[in-house]
Formats: sequence, structure tokens, C-alpha cells
Amino acid sequence: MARVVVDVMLKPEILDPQGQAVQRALPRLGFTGIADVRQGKRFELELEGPVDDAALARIREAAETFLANTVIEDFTVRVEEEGK
Amino acid sequence: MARVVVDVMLKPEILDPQGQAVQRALPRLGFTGIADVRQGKRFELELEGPVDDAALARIREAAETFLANTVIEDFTVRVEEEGK
Amino acid sequence: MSLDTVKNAEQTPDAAQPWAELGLKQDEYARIREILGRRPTGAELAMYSVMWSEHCSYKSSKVHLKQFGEKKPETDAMLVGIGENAGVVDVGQGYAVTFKVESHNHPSYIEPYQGAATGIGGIVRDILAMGARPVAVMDPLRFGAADHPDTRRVLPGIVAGIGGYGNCLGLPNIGGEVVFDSCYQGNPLVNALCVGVMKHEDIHLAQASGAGNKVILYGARTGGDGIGGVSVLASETFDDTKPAKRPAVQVGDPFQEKLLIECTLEIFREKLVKGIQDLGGAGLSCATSELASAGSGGMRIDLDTVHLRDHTLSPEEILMSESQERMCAIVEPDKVARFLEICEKWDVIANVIGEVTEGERLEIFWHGELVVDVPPRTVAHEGPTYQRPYARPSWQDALQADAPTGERLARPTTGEGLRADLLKLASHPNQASKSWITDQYDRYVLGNTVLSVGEDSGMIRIDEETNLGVSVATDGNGRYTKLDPYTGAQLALAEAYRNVAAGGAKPLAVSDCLNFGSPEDPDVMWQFAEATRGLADACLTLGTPVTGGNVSLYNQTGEVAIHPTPVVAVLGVIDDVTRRTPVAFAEEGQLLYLLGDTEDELGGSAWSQAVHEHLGGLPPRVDLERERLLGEILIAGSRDGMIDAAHDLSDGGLGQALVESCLKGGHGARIVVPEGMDPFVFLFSESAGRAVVAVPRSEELRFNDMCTARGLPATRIGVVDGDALDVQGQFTVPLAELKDAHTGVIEALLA
Amino acid sequence: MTTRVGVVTFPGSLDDRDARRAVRLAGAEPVDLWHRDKDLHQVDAVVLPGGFSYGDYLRCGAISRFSPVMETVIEQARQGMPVLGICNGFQVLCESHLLPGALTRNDSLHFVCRDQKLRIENNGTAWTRDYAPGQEIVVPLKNGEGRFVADARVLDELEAEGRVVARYLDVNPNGSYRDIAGITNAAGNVVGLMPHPEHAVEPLTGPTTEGLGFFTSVLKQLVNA
Ligand SMILES: Nc1ncnc2c1ncn2[C@@H]1O[C@H](COP(=O)(O)OP(=O)(O)O)[C@@H](O)[C@H]1O
Ligand SMILES: [Mg+2]
Repeated sequence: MARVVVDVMLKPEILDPQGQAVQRALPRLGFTGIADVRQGKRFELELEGPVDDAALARIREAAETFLANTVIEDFTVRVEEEGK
Repeated sequence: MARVVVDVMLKPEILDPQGQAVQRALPRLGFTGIADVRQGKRFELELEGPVDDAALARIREAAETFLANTVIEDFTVRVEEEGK
Repeated sequence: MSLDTVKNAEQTPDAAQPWAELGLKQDEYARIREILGRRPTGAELAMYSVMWSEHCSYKSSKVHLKQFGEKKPETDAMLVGIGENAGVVDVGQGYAVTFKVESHNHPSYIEPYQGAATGIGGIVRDILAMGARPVAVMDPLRFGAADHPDTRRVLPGIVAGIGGYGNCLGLPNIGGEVVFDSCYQGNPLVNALCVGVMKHEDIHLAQASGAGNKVILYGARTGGDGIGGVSVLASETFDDTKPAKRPAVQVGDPFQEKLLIECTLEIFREKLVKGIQDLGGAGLSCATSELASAGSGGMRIDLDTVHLRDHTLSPEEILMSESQERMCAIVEPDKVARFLEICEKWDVIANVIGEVTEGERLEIFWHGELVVDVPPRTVAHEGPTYQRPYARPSWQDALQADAPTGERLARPTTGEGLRADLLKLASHPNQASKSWITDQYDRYVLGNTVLSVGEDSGMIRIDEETNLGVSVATDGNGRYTKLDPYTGAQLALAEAYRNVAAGGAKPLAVSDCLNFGSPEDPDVMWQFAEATRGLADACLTLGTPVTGGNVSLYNQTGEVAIHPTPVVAVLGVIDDVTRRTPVAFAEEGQLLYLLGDTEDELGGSAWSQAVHEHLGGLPPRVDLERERLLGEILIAGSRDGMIDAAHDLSDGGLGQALVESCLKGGHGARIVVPEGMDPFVFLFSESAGRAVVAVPRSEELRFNDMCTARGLPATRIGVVDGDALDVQGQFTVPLAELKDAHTGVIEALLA
Repeated sequence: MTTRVGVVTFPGSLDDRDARRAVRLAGAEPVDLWHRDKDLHQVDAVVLPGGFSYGDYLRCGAISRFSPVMETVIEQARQGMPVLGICNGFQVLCESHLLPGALTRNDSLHFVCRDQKLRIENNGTAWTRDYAPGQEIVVPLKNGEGRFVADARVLDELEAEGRVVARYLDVNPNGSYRDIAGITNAAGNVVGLMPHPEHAVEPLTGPTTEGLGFFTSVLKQLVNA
């Protein structure tokens, strides 16, 4: 079965309280040198059929209308490479 | 500045109610042919310095001890390709 | 392009400005030029445009809201009235309580979760700004048709947002409303109420006085939130090297707000603040101009010192940003260090951004250049005022003439028919159990919640030693108000008042959120004028002053406005919360009394909606003296142990009240229809001024004597008994069947 | 000498006041502990209260677990000091690896607040001695991420060693594996519990007063120790 990954991140201009909380905690734990952290969602979809253009188009539509809230989020859709 | 991505997913043996809810909803919205959905987290870290082995090792440690809870989650660390 | 400074504005008087895009009218723009004696700078234009908007200036509603002051009843209870962030009421023992209800309707339609969440965040900061610890929230909500697909999008998001934000702040949710009606389809109403408690000496006001005192901005960093509107200005004035899109939605961070609350309360405890204002709509523009306007002198702000989340923001965007979780305080210079120390303790970012000056101007600098130089009152308090035309709608008479008489709407005539309608009401989304929603709210946190979900009012203990407490109820019936706005608004007050009294508390004061359509429509404006007049008159009669509130206009889709929906919140006080009266029938054998008079009043009723989808006629008659008397009886009965349960009668009438009290207590009731009374009217009429109470047998005599002596009709209608609701000679419904009908309804709709 | 029970306040703790009230009603002296302060101020036991410490961002309890106060709490817990983690406190204890397993998003995906029936499965811990074996109690439950999960080996071990302290009855409100509402460490001094006994200590404000037992139990434990 093929895997398609949809990454959903808050738009850059939108406040990301979770990312901020992580970023503030990192130096306290001794991890320095990280200028910014943003936290988003990752969906792994296992497709039954082949990952052709039609399938990807449908997933893009699902991402646009359902997986992401495009009022505040951006998304990317990609096919997971073999062997991962 | 360089970007490192940490993906955190629930271990396969742990029930993922969020992924399941998405999977159940998809056919209702007209998106069929998706056999399984899992939902995880994606962290985008902007590094101040170069992304060398030392930096990656530190981020792996941060993921192991902090970004993921390895009791229930797996993680991967990767450098985001240019131009994305 | 270069920065639009005051100097630049003086030198380029004819430069074109996007005042129309910013929502200003030609004469408003002319007035700004007149006030300033020159054209405004871009930053000034932005400030005036947002502060003179309907939302901030109340330009359409002000002339009507005035009545709340003019008709204010005599009372010693009001410590701070309309005009501040929220009103403050004396509740005795040195305590003061502040409460206010506000709307976040439009944002919640666009982005339900964040819109509703930031609605809670905003009202909580208003309460905090008065000097009080926020102690509870409530959420009056209106949605479109329960079975409409968009309701499935909007409702779960709004509920999750209210819960997500309120739960994370640690504020118990002690009540609210959920009403479905297709008139709210494109305009759900998300009203949010917060209650706060303080000692009298802790009251703080939003004013900047004392030249040399520092202005401190603290809380979240300032980003581009909610400045979609001003981006026209940014795009005209500046090059396009910045992100093209400015988010119109604000995202809340309840964790940051929780820190802001604890930090601010610690700052209050150490008396470090001269004046304080939350940042809400219009952000820094509003806070600085309001603080300066209410204070003694001028103010000088250096925008470069504002902590930014987005470094590409222009000065006008910084002034307009509606980034959440921020406050602005006026602090004497020698207290600044300690102030900042407390902020550091709570991980709250704080910055001195300016100071109070001798002058009378609000001056704002950017990169050393003067970009704003205005008289603050003209921005904050002297905006335009409209006398919008209004007229009784042409359709009003026909609507009122369409009364739900027996000929117009078929009424059940048999026991079977009555039973079917009772179940239809109990299982209608408007009357069904709301536990799917309320179970998502924490009602226990803080450990002082005495009454909450499923009760007539939310009640909290405010002193653990003396058991002093307060309660709040919110009500508003858009259907009644559509039929007759004057009466509808009064009924909203009467119902909230009755709900507070039913819990055993004495009603003291009112806050309101007036949700209406477009003020540019004379029909809507008439509804607004009538409703405010009705509310003001009723507040005078009942002796409960309006302490503050909010107006939300333009709730309409195209030409179609929502039902006029004034939501009225009544605050009451109770000396001993252990004497509160719950709604549940908990003791077998207790006697059930119906208080008040029942007439054939079904206009706008839940029955006419659930069974016939009909709206017409007149709403129930209002008798405020009767409401007051009923309130007195309910309070005395609770205080003196004569009543163990009480439930006010409102939508769905006696039938629905019995269903709720039986289910809540897990006991049935045997009911006898009084001699000469039509069983249908008895069960489903919505006559106002009524309640059903459970009286212990040992108290029956005393209770009857009290009602007789005071002249309140009290009819014995039955007894708490068994495990069915049994209306003798008519029908019986087992509790299990009632429960089945009443629960799971919302879940099923959303599944 | 009265027993001193510390209640930690993290940024975002909410039920700390309630926990202190419960400690007081049980007859002990509540002591405020601050997350940045390593010093436990000679307390005899510690409660990690409910709430949304650090907003529950990243994972519930994940950030608090690294606070200075937790360094000492972890050290003292290993030496036998009684520690009770309620809700968010339970999450902190799991993140600290003082207790096994993890608490994840409710299977309903909603926050849930309800009066919950529980059975006390182990009345031998520092925090449950005042309950009868198998006693059924009702206390409030309120969480969004309360689903206890662990792998089968850990679950079997918990069962075999009697380390399940409380189990949900009638309704499993969050999908916890094997209806687990609370667990203990092997020594019985560290207990994590998802429901909120501190909200069931007064008839006026709670559904019952059956939560008080947790707080009186630890007093007896300390007096007898
Ligand atoms: N419907 C109303 N009834 C009474 N007072 C109102 C109403 N609407 C607004 N007010 C009062 O007008 C003042 C300004 O309101 P608003 O700008 O909403 O305040 P804030 O910005 O603090 O939320 C407040 O004192 C508010 O209580
Ligand atoms: Mg305000």
C-alpha cells in the first residue's frame, strides 16, 4: 500500500502557542541555538489504490476542505518515499 | 537559517483515536479508498548555526527526551531539503 | 514609501487617503480633518477609523443606551456603572462583584474554535481589568437549525473553543443557553459572560493620571492578528516587502492568559497600579486613547518599545493589532521595578512603552518620528453619534395577528395527544438535554460551584467562612422579541430575574448583550429602540440597574436579520449558599405547588415551534410587580426552609419544567390538573411570573400562609412520587422513557 | 506537630487551591510549593494538582516534568515520600517515569467533565488506606487527555502486582486501557489518579465527599510511619 503524507502547519503569521512553549522550554533543558519552533500536524494516509495524479488531487481536496483549516493553516501533500 | 523537521507519531500498537476519527469521516465526505489514517505531530525547528552532525545529534536527543514520549511515540529527525 | 509622519501630513494636505476602505463616511473623514486642523497621518486615520466603528463607538446604539442611565433605579448596590470595562456591584461583607456579557458572533462564524475561545479570553480580561479575580464564566449561544449541515461545523468548534479556553483558565462554566433557530444560520451568536470578585478597595479603573507615570504593556507579543481591515492602509502606505496576508482571525493562547491573570492579581495585591485597561478590539489604539481620555493629561508612547512577534509590522498595524492576552497598566515610576519583577516571575513579557504627560495630547512616536498627535477624547469618547431612522415594520401587525389559537394550530385534546406533545418538546433540540455540550466544560474547578449545569442559575460561593455567594442567570428569547421587541426584552429580564430568585438569591443588577441585525434597516432599528426601551423600563421597575453590556449589530445574512435577541444577565446575592434551592425533585412525598397565574399564552411558545413550526401572535404578558412578588416568595421560601426545590416556568411551560425536575432528581411526580383548567394550557402555556416548587409536608401550612398573606396564587398540583410523570386522568410517562427522549438528541444530530 | 502536605503550583496549574482546601479539610497543613523552587520546605508529602500546566502544550505534563521542583520531588519520591498526582499531576508523574504508561487524548476526542464512579482496587497505598477494599466512590472527572495507555507487558505487570489503584465503573470515560483510573508505583507511595478527589470533599460543592479519603489516608500513613 502507498503512503501519502499531509503536513499541516499554522500559517506563518498566525500565533503558535504550542511552538512557543516548546521553544521557551528548550534552552532550559540545555538545548540552545534553536531560533524558532513551530508545531503542526502530520497525517499519514494509507491508500488502497495506486498513487496517481487523480488520487493525489483527491487527497489535496480532502486536505483543503477537511484536514487543514485553511483560515489559519497551510498544508502540503507528498508521497512518502520508499523504504521509509 | 536551516530547518530541521522532527516528526512524532504514535507507535503502531497504540490506538490513535484522532487518526481513526479522520478515517471514519473521510468516506462520509466523499473521499474513499483510504485504508488507514494516523495523526501525529510535526515540529519545524529553525537552527541558528549550521546543521552538522553535532547539531543533529543534539536535536535527536531533544526529540528523544522531550519532543517525543518514547513510551508511546516514535520520531524521526530530518533536515528539510532546500527550496521547500 | 516613506513614513507618514505628522510633519509629512502637514506638508501634503491633499494626499489621497483610503478613508472609505477603512469604513469611514465622508463627513466623518471631514470631521477628523477638522479636529486635527490638517489631514490625519496613516496611523491617525487607522485609529479614528477603528475607534469610530460601530463596534467601538456605539454610534448607532448610543442614543438608545442612554436610557439605562436615565432610568436607572435607586440602588446602593452599584459601585461602578456603565462606561468602565464592566460594572461593579456591592454584595456585602466588603465584597464587590463585577460581571459582564459580551458577544463574539462574527469571528465565531468564520473560525468557530478560535472565535469562541477569544470571546472568552476577551471578557475575562475585561473583568480582570476591574481589579477582580475572575471566578466563573457562562455562554449564551444561538445556532442555526439543529439539522443544518453548517451547524455541524459551527457548533462543535464553538463549544470546543469555549471549553478549551475556559477550562485552561481554570474558570468553572456555571451556565449558559443553547438555542437553535434557522434565523441564526449565517449568524450564530456566541455571547460570553464572566463574573469576578474583589474587595471594595481593590476596584481599579481605566484611567491614566499623574504626569510622569509609566505606561506598561504586558502579556503576549504583538503580532498581525485581526488587522485584516487595516492592511489596505499598510498596502497603500508601504512597499510590498512584507507578508501580503494579514490574518483577520485572532488565535488565543489561554495559557498565556492564565499567567496574565495570576500576574495581574499579584500586581494588584501589591498595589502597584494607578490605572489599567485590557487590550481587546482596536488593541493599543483603544487602550491608549481610552486611558488617556479618562485620565488627567496626555500620553506619550514609543511604538519601537512594543514587543513584536512579527517584525514587519508597520506603526499603524501595531496600533491596530488585536493580538490577544495583553494588558496596559499605568504605574508610578518607583513601582515599575517591582511590577516588572512580578511579570518575570510569571514568565510574562512586560515593557515600559511610554508615559503620562502634562499635555493634553496623545503623542505616538515611531523611529523617533511623531506619527500620531491627537486629543485622546476625540478618538475614544467623542466619536460620531447617529440618530438612525426607525419605524415599526410593515409586517409586524400581520405577525401579531397570526395568533396560535385553537383554530389556527391544532391542539391535542386527548391524554395520548398531550403525552405525544410533551415528549416532542422534551426531545426538541431546544429543550433536550445539553449535556453533550456542558460535559465539555469544567464546572468544578476552584471548588466553589454551588449550582451549575441544569439549574436555573449558576451559583458560586465567594466566602468559604461566611458562605456568602452570588448567582447569575442569562436569558433571551428571540421569538418573543420578534413578536414584540418591547415585551420580549422585558421577558428576557423577567426570566433571568426569576431564575436567580428560584435559586434563592436576591437579584441585584443587570448586564446585557444586544444582538440585532443591521442598524441601517429601519425595521431592525425599531426593534432595537423598542427592546432597549423595554429593558430600561423593566430595570427601573424591578430595581435592577444595567451595569454594562455590549451591542452586536449587523447580525444578518443579506437582507435577512436574525430575530432580535437581547440576552439579559441578572446577578443576585445570597447570604448563605447552603440554603440555595436546586431544581431537582429529590424527596418522595414532597408537595408540588404551582406559583402564579396560568393564561392561554402560546404566542412564540416552544410548543408552537416544536409541534407546528409556527411563530406568530403576541408573547406572554409581562407583570413585573408579580415577578417581584414571586421572587420574594422564592427567596423567603429558600431562606426559611419552606422550599426544597424550585424551577421557573419558561419555554415549554409546566410540562417541560416537570420533566427537567423529575429527571434531575430521579423521582417521578403525580400531577392533578386543577379544576376548571384546560390540561393543554396547564401543561404548555408559557405565562410569565410562574414557578413550580417542592414543599416538605411539614412546611405546607407555613408556606400556604405566606403565599396567601402576600397575595401570590399558589396551587397545589401534586406530589413527588414514583418513577413516572403521571398526569392523572390524562397520561403517564415512565422516567426511563422521558430520559430516553430528553438525552442523546444533540449527539444524534452531530453524529 | 501537624503534617505538612505540599501542593505544587506550576504555570497553568488550576486545581492547586482545591488541593490545598482538601488537605486542610483532612486535617493537615497545606504548603505552597513553587515550580521554580527546588526546596520542598520540609513537607511530609506532595500533591501535584490538576490543571493545564504549560497549557498542556507539547504533551500534558511534558514541560513541567523538567521544572526545578520536580528534580527534588522525583528524588524524594524514590526515597519513599508520598506523592499524589491528580489529572495533570498524574501526567507529570508518567512523564517523569515515576509511573509507567502515558495519558493520551480521550477516545471521544472531547474534554469530558462528569461525576464518575470508581472502584478502589488497592487500599494499601499511602493515599488509599482509608478506603475499604473494593470500595465504590463517586468523584468528579474532567480531562481531555486522560486515556491511560501502556503496552501489554506493563499492563499485565500492573495487574499482577496489584498496582491498579482505581478503576472506572459503569462508564469508561476516556478509553483508558483496562478501565484504569489510577495506578501506583511498586512501593505504594507514588499514586497517579485521573479523576479529582479534591473536588469531592464538601457536600455543598461536590457530588459526594468520598474524595476526602485520599487526603486523610496520607495523614494516617505519615503518623504511623
Ligand atoms: N447593551 C449595553 N448595555 C449597557 N452597557 C453597554 C451596552 N453595550 C455597551 N455598554 C457599555 O459601554 C461601554 C463600552 O463598551 P465596550 O467598548 O464594549 O467595552 P470594552 O471595550 O471594555 O469591552 C462599557 O462600559 C459597556 O459596559
Ligand atoms: Mg475593556
